[in-house]
Amino acid sequence: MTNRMGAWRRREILAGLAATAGMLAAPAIVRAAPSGKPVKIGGTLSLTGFLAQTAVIHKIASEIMVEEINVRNGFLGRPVEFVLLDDQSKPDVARSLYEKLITVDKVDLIQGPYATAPILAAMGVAQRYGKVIIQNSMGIPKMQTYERAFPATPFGSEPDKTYPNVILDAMASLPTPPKSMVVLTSKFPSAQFMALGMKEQAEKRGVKVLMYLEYESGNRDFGAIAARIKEANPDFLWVGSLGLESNQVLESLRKLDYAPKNHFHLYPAPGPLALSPDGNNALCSTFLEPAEPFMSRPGVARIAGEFKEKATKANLPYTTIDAQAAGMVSQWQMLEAAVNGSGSLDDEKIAAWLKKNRVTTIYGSLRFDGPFNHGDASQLIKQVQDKEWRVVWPKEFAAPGVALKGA
Amino acid sequence: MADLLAIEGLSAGYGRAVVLSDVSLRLAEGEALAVLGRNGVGKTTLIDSIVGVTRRISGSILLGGRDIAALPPEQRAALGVGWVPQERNIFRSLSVEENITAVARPGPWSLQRVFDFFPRLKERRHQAGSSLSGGEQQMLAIGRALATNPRLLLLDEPTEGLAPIIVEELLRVLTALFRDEGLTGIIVEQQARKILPITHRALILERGQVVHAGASGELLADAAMLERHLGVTAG
Amino acid sequence: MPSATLLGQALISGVLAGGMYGLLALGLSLSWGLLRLVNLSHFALAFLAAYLTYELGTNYHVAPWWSAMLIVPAMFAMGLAQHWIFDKFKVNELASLLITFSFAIILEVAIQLYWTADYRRYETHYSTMSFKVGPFYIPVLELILCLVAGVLAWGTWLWLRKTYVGKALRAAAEDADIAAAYGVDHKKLAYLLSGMGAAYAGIAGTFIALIATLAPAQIWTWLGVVFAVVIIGRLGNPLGALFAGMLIGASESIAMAVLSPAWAPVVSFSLLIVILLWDPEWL
Amino acid sequence: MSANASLVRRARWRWPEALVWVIAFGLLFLPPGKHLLLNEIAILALFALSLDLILGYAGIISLGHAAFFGLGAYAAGLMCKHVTPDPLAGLVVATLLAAMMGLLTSLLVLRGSDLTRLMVTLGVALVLHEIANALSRWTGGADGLQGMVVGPLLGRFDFDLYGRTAYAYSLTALFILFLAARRIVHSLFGLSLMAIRRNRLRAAALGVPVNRRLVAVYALSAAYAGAAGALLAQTTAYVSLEVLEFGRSADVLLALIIGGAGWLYGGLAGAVIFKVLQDTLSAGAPQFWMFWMGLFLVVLALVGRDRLFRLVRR
Repeated sequence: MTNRMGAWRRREILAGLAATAGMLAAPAIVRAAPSGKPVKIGGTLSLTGFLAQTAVIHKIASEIMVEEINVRNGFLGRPVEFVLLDDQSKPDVARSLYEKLITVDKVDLIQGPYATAPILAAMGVAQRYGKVIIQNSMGIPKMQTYERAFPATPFGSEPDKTYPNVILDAMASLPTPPKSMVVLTSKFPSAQFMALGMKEQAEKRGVKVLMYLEYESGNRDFGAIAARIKEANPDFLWVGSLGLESNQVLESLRKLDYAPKNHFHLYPAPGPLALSPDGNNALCSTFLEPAEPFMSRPGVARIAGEFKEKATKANLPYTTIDAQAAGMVSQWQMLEAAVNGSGSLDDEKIAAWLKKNRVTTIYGSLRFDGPFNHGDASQLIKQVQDKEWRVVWPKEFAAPGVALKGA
Repeated sequence: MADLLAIEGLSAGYGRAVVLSDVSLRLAEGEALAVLGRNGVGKTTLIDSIVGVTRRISGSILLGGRDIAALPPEQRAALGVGWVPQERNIFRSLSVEENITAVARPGPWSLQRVFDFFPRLKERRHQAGSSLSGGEQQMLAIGRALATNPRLLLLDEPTEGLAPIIVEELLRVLTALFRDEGLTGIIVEQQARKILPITHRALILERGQVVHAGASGELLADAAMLERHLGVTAG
Repeated sequence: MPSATLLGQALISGVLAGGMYGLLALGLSLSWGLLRLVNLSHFALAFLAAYLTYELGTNYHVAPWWSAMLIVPAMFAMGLAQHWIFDKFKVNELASLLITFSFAIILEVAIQLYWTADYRRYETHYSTMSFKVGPFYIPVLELILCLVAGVLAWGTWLWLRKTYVGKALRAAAEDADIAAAYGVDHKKLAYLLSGMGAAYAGIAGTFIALIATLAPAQIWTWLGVVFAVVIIGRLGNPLGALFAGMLIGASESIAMAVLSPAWAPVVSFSLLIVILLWDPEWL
Repeated sequence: MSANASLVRRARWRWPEALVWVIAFGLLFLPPGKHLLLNEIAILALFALSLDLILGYAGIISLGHAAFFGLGAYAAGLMCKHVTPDPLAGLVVATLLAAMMGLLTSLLVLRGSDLTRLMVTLGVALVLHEIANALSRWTGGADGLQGMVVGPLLGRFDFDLYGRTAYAYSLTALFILFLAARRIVHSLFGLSLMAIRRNRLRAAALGVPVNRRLVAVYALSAAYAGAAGALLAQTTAYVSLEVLEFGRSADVLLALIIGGAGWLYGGLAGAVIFKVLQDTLSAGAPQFWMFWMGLFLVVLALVGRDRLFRLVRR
């Protein structure tokens, strides 16, 4: 009963968006605007329910990308129309909506939803109908067993082995490298998966794991957990958190007059953590931030600007583009490249093209020919410094003058 | 003296059923009236109609000259109708004292006076209503009704289901109330011979209608009448 | 085995967290126990109050205690309005579930419409303040919450015990027809109680704004545990609600400290089922 | 004898009833496109029918009927994955398991007052939800049960992409179970349930074994809910924790209330109205359609209050 009781879905169609965007952009375009019957692309996001705050971000990213694609050449010269439905943060609803999109709305292509569970549900449907599905937030690559499913985020095929080592490398670079750690994680599968990997890699590299704790997602009170952490007093606290859980943990710790020495958070809500008084020096996983060197990548500065504008208009409290929003951007960039590259709306051809070619997305150049269609891992670490997220590791991704800060 | 209660042509019932038809009666201030009759003749319905928990079909009920027939029960209570229901209906989750004070209104019957009148209740003032014996519950029901300081006290089969020794005690209480205190009231009873000595006048109902009305003393002496309407044998 | 300090600290934080359960349960328990209306929109009202506190605090720099002066009476009025509907349409227990559920949905949509689905956090410098007693830390805000909840619960309990209105309400809750025949005007009292319940939701909302980060879907997070608290504390018993809240808070916290934190969600309902098995007439 | 005569009279088929089923089966021949929705309606109808058996005929309100639905769904899913892909075998096993669970929990549920029941049903569903979450090795936890490949129906009809087979399967199951339910409520057993619902003490005084009857109907209702869950799992080849969530219990209660409890067709009518409303409202009022749904429910509850009254006056 941690989330909503109603089980009704809201549907939202962004029809007409394409046409409007085309008209506004028309004078600037020398090339003919896309014309003909629109290409319909269906997808769901969690517009309501406990993941709703993520959907707001993804929806804005999608709107930006659909506009951009239509200003360019659309898909094969035809305008793109995004049919977006609300899965209410429920995989079951996502599953039936994808069936509806494919069989009733007869969309040409689909886009993946957000979060592992809805993705898995949608992937099952995609598999039954042979559709290509691109997703940006499934943290357990080995579950992506469908040959036409592609990741839009560079997790790599074994992030539970590779990413903990990135983190441990960063920790080892500190003047006083941590010797002990506490792993605290939500039982949410993708967080738990990474937490187990973290524990294993840390033990392998001789960092003592003092405590490994799991809590249920939707946990209301972190007081007792905070007391256990404080008592263990680790050099490094690793939290496999989602959403607000990290804020809650840190606040509970502060009430015990305790600040963790070094602390890492897996999938927190970026805004609240950065702005929280407890967030200083918090570490977090990322793939991209709106700073150098990323802003020099083609299109990133423009997209980040548009995102800020739209997010402000939508009355969002945190308007900076982040890795999450970028995931959706990457999803659209991949689909655009694959459709126009293969010159086809046929799922088989699109899938074959993606397996053979690299795509330059907001995350850089991605490939999809490794295990589970994953390519190279490029998970980074960012840190809250002066209420803002800055990429601090690996060093080559850090903006000039920014460095990892330790306890 | 003016009549405190005047009922004219009252017909009433529950839901679709009509139980009382065209009943009229008058009750002067300070008078006690016994309502007698076999089971199911409408005695309780008469009481309930005055209280206001039946469906009235026609007729008027005047209390102190004011027609209360259309008022909801709580307003009738405020105007002075006090009720001791057949099932007693003690508030089980309230203590003895709370049962009384929850409904008390200012007047001569203060909590203290009720306790003086029923010393047993005083002893048990802090116990829950649910813990009382049948006799104690009846005392509490009466005490609770008195605490509302009614102008008219309605008692619905007060002796029903009580042990003989308790009945005797109860009758002493009723005698004190209606003979010594001069309360105005209506007592519905099965045991005619027990109640007639206490009341001034009596009324016999049969199939929802009044078949006899007269002085209690005369009725008590009229063995044939008692036998005919109530099946009470001499003795 | 965890140390005594850890156990004590867990107990303290659990009891204090339970204060919030108790505070939320208070209004719910009153209307369920004394009016036989199950008010699912209680949580939505609390969140509305929390969002209003956030809005006033963040955009107009009104301190929460001043906002409460405005919001709590407004909530009282909302309670009256809600009860007008219940009264007008003679809503019973089952229908009240359905109607208040719908109210809650409507309020949730309204909140999402105005404040978006994104997280809202009312940052104050005192939200994480605490002081030290021996080896234990006591968070100030939660302590104040518990004191407020305690005063409200105790005051309401006294009010129900000692005043004419309170006793009349209890009598009417047990048997409305009989109480009416003794002159208890149940309708007016019901309005008063509904207003009070909503006002309590408003007070809880003020604290939610200070303690929690707000998102519309979180309206439902408290539902299960607070329902359990209401039942364990016995319907219509304000002190029971508070104690049950603290009991569950403490049990959850101890379970998290001694066993695994993942056990916490089952604690409340396991406790409830055990109590009902032990005494099926508990209600 | 007169009781029997009235039973026979009430159990007689009338033509509108037959028409309902002819139309329902006739929809099978609709061009593809609506069968997925129809399948969902049939499953919700069966689920609501199951709730009607206890609410409408025995007066037990449940806030946790999803417990049995979810159990059936997981049982069918695990059967398919680990034992046999045959859907009928899965359906039977899921139904039986849910019935057993019903028997077991009836001991808990039948104690105490109506309010206690409300909470106990809610609690049982919640505890089951936590168990399913904890056993993530088998259930897939929050990610849902993956990798179900359901075999063809009766060994020959494959589940097609547009849901026609699924609808035929669910509708047939609904029809057969409906006939059984109809038979049961119009039997002396059903009559004794009605007597219990009206006045438990009087029924007991008349010699009706009240508790045994309630246990029996509770288990029956659980079995029906389990069957509905199994149908959902099999026709969608997917099970997630949502099958056990409170939202599902609330939905089915809403559907039944919309249709009216205590006449068997209420669940069916409610399921149709609920799903169609959900489908059209969400398409017609994109941004905040839930607001309209809430408003509709308020109006329904207020205007249709007599129907609600009937349920609670026991």
